[in-house]
Amino acid sequence: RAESVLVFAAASLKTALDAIAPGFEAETGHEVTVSYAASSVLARQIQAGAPAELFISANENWMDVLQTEGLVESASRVDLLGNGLVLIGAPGSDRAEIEAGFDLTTRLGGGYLAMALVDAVPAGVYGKAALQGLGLWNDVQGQVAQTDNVRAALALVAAGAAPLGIVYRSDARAEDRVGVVGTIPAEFHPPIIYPAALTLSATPGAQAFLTYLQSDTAQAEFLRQGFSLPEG
Amino acid sequence: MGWLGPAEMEALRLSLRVSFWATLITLPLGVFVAYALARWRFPGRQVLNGLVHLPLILPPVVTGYLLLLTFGIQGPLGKPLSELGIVFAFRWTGAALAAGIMAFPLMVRAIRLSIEAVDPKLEQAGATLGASRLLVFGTVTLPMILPGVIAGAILAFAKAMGEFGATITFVSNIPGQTQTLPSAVYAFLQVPGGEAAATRLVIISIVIAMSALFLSEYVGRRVARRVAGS
Amino acid sequence: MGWLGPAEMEALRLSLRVSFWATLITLPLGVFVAYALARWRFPGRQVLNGLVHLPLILPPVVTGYLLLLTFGIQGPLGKPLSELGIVFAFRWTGAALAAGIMAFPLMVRAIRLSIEAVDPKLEQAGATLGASRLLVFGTVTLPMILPGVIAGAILAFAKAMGEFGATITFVSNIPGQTQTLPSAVYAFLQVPGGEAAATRLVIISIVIAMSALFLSEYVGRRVARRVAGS
Amino acid sequence: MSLSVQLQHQLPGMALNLDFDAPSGVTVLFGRSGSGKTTVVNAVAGLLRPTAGRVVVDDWVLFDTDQGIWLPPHRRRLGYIFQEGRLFPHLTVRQNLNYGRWFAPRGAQRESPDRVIEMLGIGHLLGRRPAMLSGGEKQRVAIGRALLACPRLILADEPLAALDDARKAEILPYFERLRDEVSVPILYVTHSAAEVARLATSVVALQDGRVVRHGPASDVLADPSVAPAGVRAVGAVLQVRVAAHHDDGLSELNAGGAQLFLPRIPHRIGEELRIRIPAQEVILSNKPPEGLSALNVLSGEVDAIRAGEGPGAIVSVRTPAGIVLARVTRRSVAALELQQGSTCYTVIKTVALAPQDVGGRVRAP
Amino acid sequence: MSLSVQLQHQLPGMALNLDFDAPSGVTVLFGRSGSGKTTVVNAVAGLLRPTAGRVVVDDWVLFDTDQGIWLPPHRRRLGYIFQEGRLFPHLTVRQNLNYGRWFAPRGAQRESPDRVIEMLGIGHLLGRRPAMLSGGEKQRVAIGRALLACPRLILADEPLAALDDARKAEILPYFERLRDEVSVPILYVTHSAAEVARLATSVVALQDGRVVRHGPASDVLADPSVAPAGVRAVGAVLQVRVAAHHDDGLSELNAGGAQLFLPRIPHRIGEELRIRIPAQEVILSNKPPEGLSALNVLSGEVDAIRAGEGPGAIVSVRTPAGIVLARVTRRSVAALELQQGSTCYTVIKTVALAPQDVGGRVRAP
Ligand SMILES: Nc1ncnc2c1ncn2[C@@H]1O[C@H](COP(=O)(O)OP(=O)(O)OP(=O)(O)O)[C@@H](O)[C@H]1O
Ligand SMILES: Nc1ncnc2c1ncn2[C@@H]1O[C@H](COP(=O)(O)OP(=O)(O)OP(=O)(O)O)[C@@H](O)[C@H]1O
Ligand SMILES: [Mg+2]
Ligand SMILES: [Mg+2]
Repeated sequence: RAESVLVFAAASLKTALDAIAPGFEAETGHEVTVSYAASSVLARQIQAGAPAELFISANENWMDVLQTEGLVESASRVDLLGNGLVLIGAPGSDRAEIEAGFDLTTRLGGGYLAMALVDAVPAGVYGKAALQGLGLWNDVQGQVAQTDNVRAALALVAAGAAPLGIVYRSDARAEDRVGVVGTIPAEFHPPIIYPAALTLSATPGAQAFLTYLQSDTAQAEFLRQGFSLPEG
Repeated sequence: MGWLGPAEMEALRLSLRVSFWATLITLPLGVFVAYALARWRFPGRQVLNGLVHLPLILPPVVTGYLLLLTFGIQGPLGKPLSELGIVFAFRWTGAALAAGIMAFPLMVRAIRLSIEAVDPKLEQAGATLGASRLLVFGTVTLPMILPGVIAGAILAFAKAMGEFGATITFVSNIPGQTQTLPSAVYAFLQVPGGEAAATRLVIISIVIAMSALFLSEYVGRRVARRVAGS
Repeated sequence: MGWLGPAEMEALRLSLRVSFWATLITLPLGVFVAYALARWRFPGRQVLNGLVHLPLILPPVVTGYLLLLTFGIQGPLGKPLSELGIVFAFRWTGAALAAGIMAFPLMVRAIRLSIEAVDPKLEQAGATLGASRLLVFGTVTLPMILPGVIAGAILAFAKAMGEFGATITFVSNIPGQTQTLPSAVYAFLQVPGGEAAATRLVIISIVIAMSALFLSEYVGRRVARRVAGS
Repeated sequence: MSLSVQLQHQLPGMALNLDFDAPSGVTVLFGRSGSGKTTVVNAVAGLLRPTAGRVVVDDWVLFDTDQGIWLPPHRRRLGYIFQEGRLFPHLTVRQNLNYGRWFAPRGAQRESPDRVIEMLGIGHLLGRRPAMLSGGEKQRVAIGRALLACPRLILADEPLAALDDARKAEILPYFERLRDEVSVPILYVTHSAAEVARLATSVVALQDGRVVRHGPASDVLADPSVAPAGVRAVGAVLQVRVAAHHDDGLSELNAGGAQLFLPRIPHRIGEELRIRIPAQEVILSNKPPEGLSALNVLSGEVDAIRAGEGPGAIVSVRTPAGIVLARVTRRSVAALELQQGSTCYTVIKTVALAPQDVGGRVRAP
Repeated sequence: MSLSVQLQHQLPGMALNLDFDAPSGVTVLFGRSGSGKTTVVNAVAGLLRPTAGRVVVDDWVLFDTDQGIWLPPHRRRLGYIFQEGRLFPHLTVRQNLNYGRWFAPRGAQRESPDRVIEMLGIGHLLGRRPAMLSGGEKQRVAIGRALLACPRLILADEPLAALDDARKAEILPYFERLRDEVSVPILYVTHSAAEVARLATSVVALQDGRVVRHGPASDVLADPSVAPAGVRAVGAVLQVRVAAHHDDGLSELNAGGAQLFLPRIPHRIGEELRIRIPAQEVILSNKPPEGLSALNVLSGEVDAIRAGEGPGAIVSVRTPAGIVLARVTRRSVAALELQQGSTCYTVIKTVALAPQDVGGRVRAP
């Protein structure tokens, strides 16, 4: 029986999910509708009784909250995707190895480091953790320009307003007005995980879609978009 | 509009519907509140005034969040209303509610200024000729403030077309249900390579809002000219 | 305000400063543009009108992005201006610019409606008594539209206090430089359990904006009463 | 119908405290600028709510603080002609005229709009809006709007001040007709002695918010100390009957048996009229005058001589037609040796009896 | 100073096309409601820009389409008294009065505010705003505001229509003084014959936007066919000199050797005046009258008899004092056997020569 499936997904997944959903629809006859917004917004809406059947969050915090409140099926929760952080700069920047003692301050040259909100938005939280891990945070924290989402941080670098920025690998890939300076080693920040779970009102169609997202076809698309697959 | 995908057409249609109804439904209320604020003295007048302005002052996200808490399925207003068959949560009606509330202060301010500019002596003249308060309003005040009402309505419509923060927070971003043009723009801006599509949608917004604006200028001017008699 | 952390105090101070200057600087321009739109016929009038309304129609993010492209360090206006020592990027001045631009349509609309309500016959009377256009404006038009100017300014101030999307996109969120109250609120709302802190900040916003509102009502009413002579 | 007004109100700079009962007909409110005329009219209209008082039209209580009655303006069935016009700028002249009719009760006695429009000479303006009218045109439309509202009470605040004499002469008979035929009570503010003389049933003279003189028009007009427009407006009012219309353009009146000639008037033979004879137009003679161009000579006996402050005196002469007043100099009084009881002749120019001083009959107040 | 106006303009419903040169002094614009008076005044003020025309005050070109000159209103140095007041509602009476003075050039001849305020009787209103004034008070403030602007040209659009006669009598001399002493040209719209007679140097009669009659006041006033307020306003204007002031309150004038008495006037002995003698106040006699209360009798010879359409005729009598006009009935003309060249006596009541008809000297136009 064809069903209509309502998915709440973090906005950064739009390109990937928009590419994957038609395949699923063709295969199963179900219809997938995705509402893209910030994870915090979506989580609150689920708390308020939104008719979402599948929630894909850009961080674990909000999924944890929903799980604690019993709003998602714990059993269905999976770590769907992973991502990495990169340091970006102007196109054609010299690539560099990012490690402890990296001379970020010099490279900034008095300019600002563009990041998402370091205490609130996942990309910013991970980035801050990484900089702390690298021992660079104290030096640069006065020079961090925080944006409400990671794409805005990318835009700051793309527009030349900020010389450097820390964004997801998946974001950096498609913007040709920026160049990747280096990848931030994953060991310096907590794992970047996009957890997914079914809500209490999930239909079999939603279950099927969640399964489909873990299929090879889907995962190939995620990889093409710059996401990674979580270990294990 | 061959260069708009079906989802985008959908968003455009929805935005127009949402803004249209948001404006239409709030307009009578806006006129009423503006009149009350302009002409009546009653206890709680300042509170009403503050309340009307609240959506302007609050970050839209907060407004949206408050709407979610109040008019959500479990909300203190949302629950009884849904039992009456009036559901806002995650429906286009909710988007219209959010847009209407966000646009309300602009509408009320514009209309109120117009009302304050009407000489009460003309209203008195209407009363001496036998028109009750309500009839005076309908035959004297309202026709005279029409330019202001139109200005207020168009301002509200434009604001509703551009409203995003409260809407997405309240009713999410569900294509075909609650995905308005600005929400679609937002979604495009969140992913690599979405700028082109976003730009397209923004241009459409601009064209529509500007058309509404020019229309309102034209109508407002005709009305004003009639009154001024030049 | 012992229950506000130092960072929050900072955000509050900054928001006040940003909104104050945004309002103050745009006010004369707003009056001028409103006057031009209300009283002059010139080619490009409709274009100007459209331009003024643009920030209302565009999603704030888009406005912020356009500001970034224009007034950013590398921007076509930002670059020459920065050579003159006027820098907007990542400064509170940029936040003020963004807030001012976002609030501009509201201000202009309010003032314009007031100007349109002034009987040109009174301005003519001023002219026959020897006052040049500018003096007539200063001695007749401006005093008579004062309630509208005040309304417009307060509307703009309130809007500036609540502005977030364009500001954070343009000048991002640098504590002490560009972290306004709404940015702080937004940040709190992103994390689970941040509601309490957000509520505190929202209440402060409301208190401030309401005070401004009441003050404007009071002043506007006094001015209006003087004119109406009741 | 009668009008009874009793008001107390405090304005910045002036306390209003007055009380008058006016008989049916036209009550003229008269007084200097700022004496409170418009304020009284506004209170009667319900646009101003006085601290205390009572306004009754016939038996219909519009306002009474004691009984706690206060009818809102729209239930008072008024035709208020405002001092400043107050036309609706967004309506055409036609719509302005019809405005009151829209709200009049079905059964109300209706004026014919065509007749009013014709009288006011505004037929060519019907499609215009007020901003495109001249000052006098606006005022005429305002008069028409009030008259067409089927009012039970007319308030007219200097309705004719902005109009030229010819237009006034066209509109005045209309107010007379309202007074006499339709018997709508009219509260009428004017500074014009001719209007007072012609329309007023009674006159209420105001000063600083108080009534300083109040009485039937003929009494007030005969009293130089309060006559509305000063001593030049003093005059006698005679009751006459139209006797004949002559071929040479004169009409003949019968005034208590005596003949009076005046330029042709439109009234029918046998109709009763009242006619004002301004005191300053009357010459006295102590012999029967001869060879004078004046056609009207009434002989009589001096009833009283009132000398004013200035050089003049008002001589009342009891003639068969009634008391005629003459304003002459004290020097003449001496020269003619006039004193109470002397016989004398009042000489009245034919042309001095102008149509504007002739009005339809007014029932005795 | 002279005023020359030439205008062409199309209004909806009316084409304005007129041309008049007025000598120095007061030019009265006269015509029925809607005839274009305010439009002409607005064009002179620069508030209306006519299609074509020329307005020159003395040698000062305010407007000339041929030369491409158009001074904006604020550079015309006007004192415009609007038909509808147009006070600034946000300013107090005092500020309204001072408004024009703020912008007057330093060197401009300044009226004393105290004197103007005193004359207008608005001293107690200075702190109020216009909304708290009565209709007449507003109009007086408007007059004061215009007069205090140190104008080089005064435009007065029915300035006194809203005022009572006593107040008019206080303000009129002021306009006379402006005309005679300060010699500010004045364009004055009025419907009042008394004002025309008293103030006008020349009269321009408008009808449907065109000049139908234009000439010195005395000519226009003597012509019953165009006299401003109709036939009742016809009158002669005599040049006289104050001869004496008598104890009984009369003043004696010398009019070309003949004596004229009238109630005391304030002018000094020896002063030259002009005095209007309304035709309808004059009685004719074919023998020297005796025993009449009228003190003024001028003998003369009939110069012309103009019979109008109605029952009346205007008889001009050449007396030592000048031409005197009398309005009598045709029946009287026949009865007295008057014809050109007959000797006759003009009888003028003393009290008919009212102060409002006496004005300061006007230089011959
Ligand atoms: N703004 C306008 N637009 C069109 N027509 C107008 C306008 N103002 C006046 N008119 C018309 O032009 C004519 C002349 O008007 P104007 O005001 O000059 O008359 P007026 O002689 O001053 O009359 P009044 O004595 O009644 O004031 C009138 O017929 C009037 O209806
Ligand atoms: N709204 C008001 N507030 C305060 N005082 C007022 C107000 N309106 C009028 N007055 C004052 O009250 C007095 C009476 O005013 P009112 O208008 O009744 O006079 P009026 O007799 O109609 O005079 P006019 O002949 O000049 O129209 C005046 O002294 C005036 O200044
Ligand atoms: Mg009045
Ligand atoms: Mg006029």
